[in-house]
Amino acid sequence: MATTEPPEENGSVEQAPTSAALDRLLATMPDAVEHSEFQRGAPIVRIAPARLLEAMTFLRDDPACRFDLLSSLCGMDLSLTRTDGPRFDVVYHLYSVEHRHVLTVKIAVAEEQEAPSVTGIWVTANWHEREAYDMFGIGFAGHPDLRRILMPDGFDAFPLRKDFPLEGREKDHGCWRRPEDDDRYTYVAQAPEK
Amino acid sequence: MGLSRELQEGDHPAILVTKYESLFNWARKSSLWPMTFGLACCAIEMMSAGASRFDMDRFGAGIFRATPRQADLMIVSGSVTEKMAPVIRRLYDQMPEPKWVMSMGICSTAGGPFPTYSHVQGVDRVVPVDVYIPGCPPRPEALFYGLLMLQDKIDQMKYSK
Amino acid sequence: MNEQLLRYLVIPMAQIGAIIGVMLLCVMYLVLWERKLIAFMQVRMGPMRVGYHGLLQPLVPKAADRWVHLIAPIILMIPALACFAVIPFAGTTFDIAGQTIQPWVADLNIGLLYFLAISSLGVYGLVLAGWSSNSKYSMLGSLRSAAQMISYEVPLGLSIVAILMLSGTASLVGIVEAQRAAGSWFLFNPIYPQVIGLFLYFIAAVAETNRAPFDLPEAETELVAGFHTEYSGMKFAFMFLAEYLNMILAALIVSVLFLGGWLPVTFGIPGLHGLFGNFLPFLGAAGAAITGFFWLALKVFAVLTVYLWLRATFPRYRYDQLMSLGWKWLIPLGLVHVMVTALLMLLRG
Amino acid sequence: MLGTRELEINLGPQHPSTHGVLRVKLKLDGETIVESDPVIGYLHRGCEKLGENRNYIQTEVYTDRMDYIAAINENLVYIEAVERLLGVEAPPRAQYMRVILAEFQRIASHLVWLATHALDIGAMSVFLYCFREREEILDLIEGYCGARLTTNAVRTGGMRLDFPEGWLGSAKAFCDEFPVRLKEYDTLLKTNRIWMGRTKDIGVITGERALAYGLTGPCLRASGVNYDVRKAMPYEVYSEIEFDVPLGSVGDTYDRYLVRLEEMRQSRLIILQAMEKMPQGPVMNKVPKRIKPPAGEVYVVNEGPRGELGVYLVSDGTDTAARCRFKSPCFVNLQALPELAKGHMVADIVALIGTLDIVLGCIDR
Repeated sequence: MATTEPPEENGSVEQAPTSAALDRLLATMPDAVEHSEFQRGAPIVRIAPARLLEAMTFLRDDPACRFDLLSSLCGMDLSLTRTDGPRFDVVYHLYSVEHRHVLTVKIAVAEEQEAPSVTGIWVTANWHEREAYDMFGIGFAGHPDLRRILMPDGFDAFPLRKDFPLEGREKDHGCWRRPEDDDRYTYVAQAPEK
Repeated sequence: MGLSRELQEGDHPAILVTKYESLFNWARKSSLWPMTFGLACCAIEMMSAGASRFDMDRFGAGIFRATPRQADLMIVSGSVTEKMAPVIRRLYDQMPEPKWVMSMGICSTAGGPFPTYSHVQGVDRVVPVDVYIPGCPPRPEALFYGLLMLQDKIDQMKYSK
Repeated sequence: MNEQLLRYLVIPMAQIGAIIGVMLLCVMYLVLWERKLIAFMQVRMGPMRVGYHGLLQPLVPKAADRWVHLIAPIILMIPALACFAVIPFAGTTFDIAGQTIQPWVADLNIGLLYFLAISSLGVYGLVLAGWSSNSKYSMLGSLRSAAQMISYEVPLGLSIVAILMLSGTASLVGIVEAQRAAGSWFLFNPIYPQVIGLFLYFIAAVAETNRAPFDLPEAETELVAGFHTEYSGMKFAFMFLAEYLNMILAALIVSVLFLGGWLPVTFGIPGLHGLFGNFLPFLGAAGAAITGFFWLALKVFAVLTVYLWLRATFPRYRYDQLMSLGWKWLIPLGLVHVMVTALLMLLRG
Repeated sequence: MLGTRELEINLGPQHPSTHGVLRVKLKLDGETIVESDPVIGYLHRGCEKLGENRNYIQTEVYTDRMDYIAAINENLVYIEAVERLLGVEAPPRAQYMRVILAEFQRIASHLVWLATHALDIGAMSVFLYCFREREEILDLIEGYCGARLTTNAVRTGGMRLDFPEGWLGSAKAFCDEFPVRLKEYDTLLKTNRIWMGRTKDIGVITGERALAYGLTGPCLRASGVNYDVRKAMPYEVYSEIEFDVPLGSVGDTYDRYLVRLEEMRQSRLIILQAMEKMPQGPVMNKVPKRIKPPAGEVYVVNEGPRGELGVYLVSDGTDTAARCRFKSPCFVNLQALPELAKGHMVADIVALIGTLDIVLGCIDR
């Protein structure tokens, strides 16, 4: 059952934040929601990956929610903090132009497992998912053409993973300088008279 | 100015050759055609260097040619990434001799604030560079100072063996 | 040296050499003037330190067809220079050291036809340049420029037909004489002022020389540099000069056909016909020739300034808009213009 | 043997009108575009990876190298995210200062957009007029932050310093003569037949299709959808300033031109109102030296000149972020290019790249 964590106090005590969309979702499909909480006033809900497409279509089409803008979709590598559970999280930030409210949806994805692709629901997810694949290696089932978007095609690692070094490995940095570059016409390096 | 200096000891003895060289250097230095090659933030500073207030055209370097074939100065302005390096190499090879490269900004000079997996730590791993301009982004005046340094360098070019 | 050789070889050669020298110098300073004028219009200073020199480094792309790549700029350059033969630079012939020298190279009685034919040879140079550079951009650029040049020959021709009717002769010298006889420039011709003709010719000329709002073939923002993408060094310098020579040529033709060639500026005003006819009376005929040349140069300079002005202000037409403008607007306007000229000549004749 | 084949052409990473290092693979049938596939990543410097290896103060340096044309807006959205994580509020005067600087940056960004957009379509002089105005704004920004482009202007908990004296005077002077200059470009372009010919009915996109593509900012408002973060989720002091949000109708390049031009006028009004209402008082709140926000996550959204700028910050209690995600509007806007460009001509893709107002640093991060 969904456990709603009490919003933690952050200094200013104001009445507990509520989210109409979150309540609507909890009401209609309680079993899809694994966990929901409020972080600094913003509702966050974790959904079971199997029920994701169904929940997302509901969130977009239901008149009370009308989340027609997928503001951002990104991956997250939790290998350091959540060592027991699945390694990645895919985070969806939704926004409704009509009702002006926001919702963050999360699903947990194991390393070899594929997350369901929401390109069918919002077209904008196409490049976002390609970027998540490029940076983390999260596969998206049903994505039209899942290939690297930012890194060069020959790149074999996934840079935003925690175990990938910031400076990159030795073989990532090539050198294109050719020996004949140096014997260009002779420069007699005289100090320019001022 | 190259033309008016008298014969120093290091000069080539033949008067005619020196005059020929000076004339060529003077012609080349005063009509450096840069290639429009903006990569990142420094490109915006290069654009304002070309615009009205700073106006690179005063040094004769105003015409930004789009094709490497007709340019003789490549201003690498902005970060060079691993994915872009082979493209820069090909552009450099397509430029006709004599050609010069100005590395504008700390990103292209030595990697700048980005010690990351996809960033080339300095464009001199890709192409030979003549003038390095520090700054992030260097002000248009810094770009002109680099241009003048390059012109002094061209002035001393010797290619008559 | 016998008479014949001198008359038909030495003098024309000297004249040709003079014209080429002057014209190349003009091109150099036209480019400088362009950068300064456009800079002025854009609130900046333009080249201050030194004049501008062409590039001096030759280079050929690997896969290109070497010979065609080499010939193309030459094919572009030759018509541009050849057309100067028929331009009358001044009115009166004068003689130096016993030889009468005409201030034009050759006064062909089919001067205008010669000009039209030779100037449209430039299209071949463009197409060959584009094809031989073996790069997609150049090919696109050359196809565009070929279509543009051909489709703008027609309005060009129509505006010239009206002038032929008015002046009765195709020789450029004859046209200026006709304007002198008619008492005013063709632009302010009493029978039918050729304003539409000038408008038509000027737009077609701008399109013909790939300039200003119609500079599609070498629209650098789209096709990198159009047909001369793969050219650099001397060959590019040739193409660059050919383009500017064509510009000067178009300005010359506009001044000769519509603005009365070497006739002084005050020619149209009834009372002041011969006022500025001769600045240097003590030189006699030579003085008149020099003043005539001065007036012609002034008009050319004005027309070129309008050319450059267009470049600074107008955005660029898209390819299909360019074609529709040419076919749907300029050609019908040209036909109507020719008909109206004929009708008015008949009525007021 | 004779046959017609589509021409595959590369609007290469080095091209005068791709506003940086964008490569578009075009399939052409004659001059009309059959298919286009933008290739990005040529300026990917790994800012998000750096965000996870630098502390909260150092990461702000990377924000203004990402969207280098609207640096203050990026700084602002990142600092707001850190402030919301910390639960700190900037004092009122600092909030007004932030709004003034952000709106100046918006005008400067729209000027660069208009300059390059007009230059691509051929109007050379508009480029230089716009840059003349932008130089004056850069003087103001440099007057305050000390840098023209990489401003790093905002601090957690307020602003580092108050405006130097005389700054507000010169800001007011700029606002007074800006409308005259704006009319200059307008007369040059708005009723210019060639400009209308090149922009009307080019790249038309309807409201829902734009939302499906996740377009935000002027590209979305030009299609008639009224979504402006300054109105929808007011941050800083935008709730106390009246301004209206220009909306287009057809959603073509000409509408986007009109919307952005009107936005410049609105930004000027915002600046004038903010300068009047700015209260006296401190500009910096007490903030611990080493910023260590409590564990948690926050997704903050601001209205950048190109669209909705988002920062998703996840903190795990240490002084470096666990995840630092920058949502870039141009990344999303560029995704709509293939659909906008289908069926248009080669010359139009130049206008389309201009009207989407993309900045490659912002796309590739």
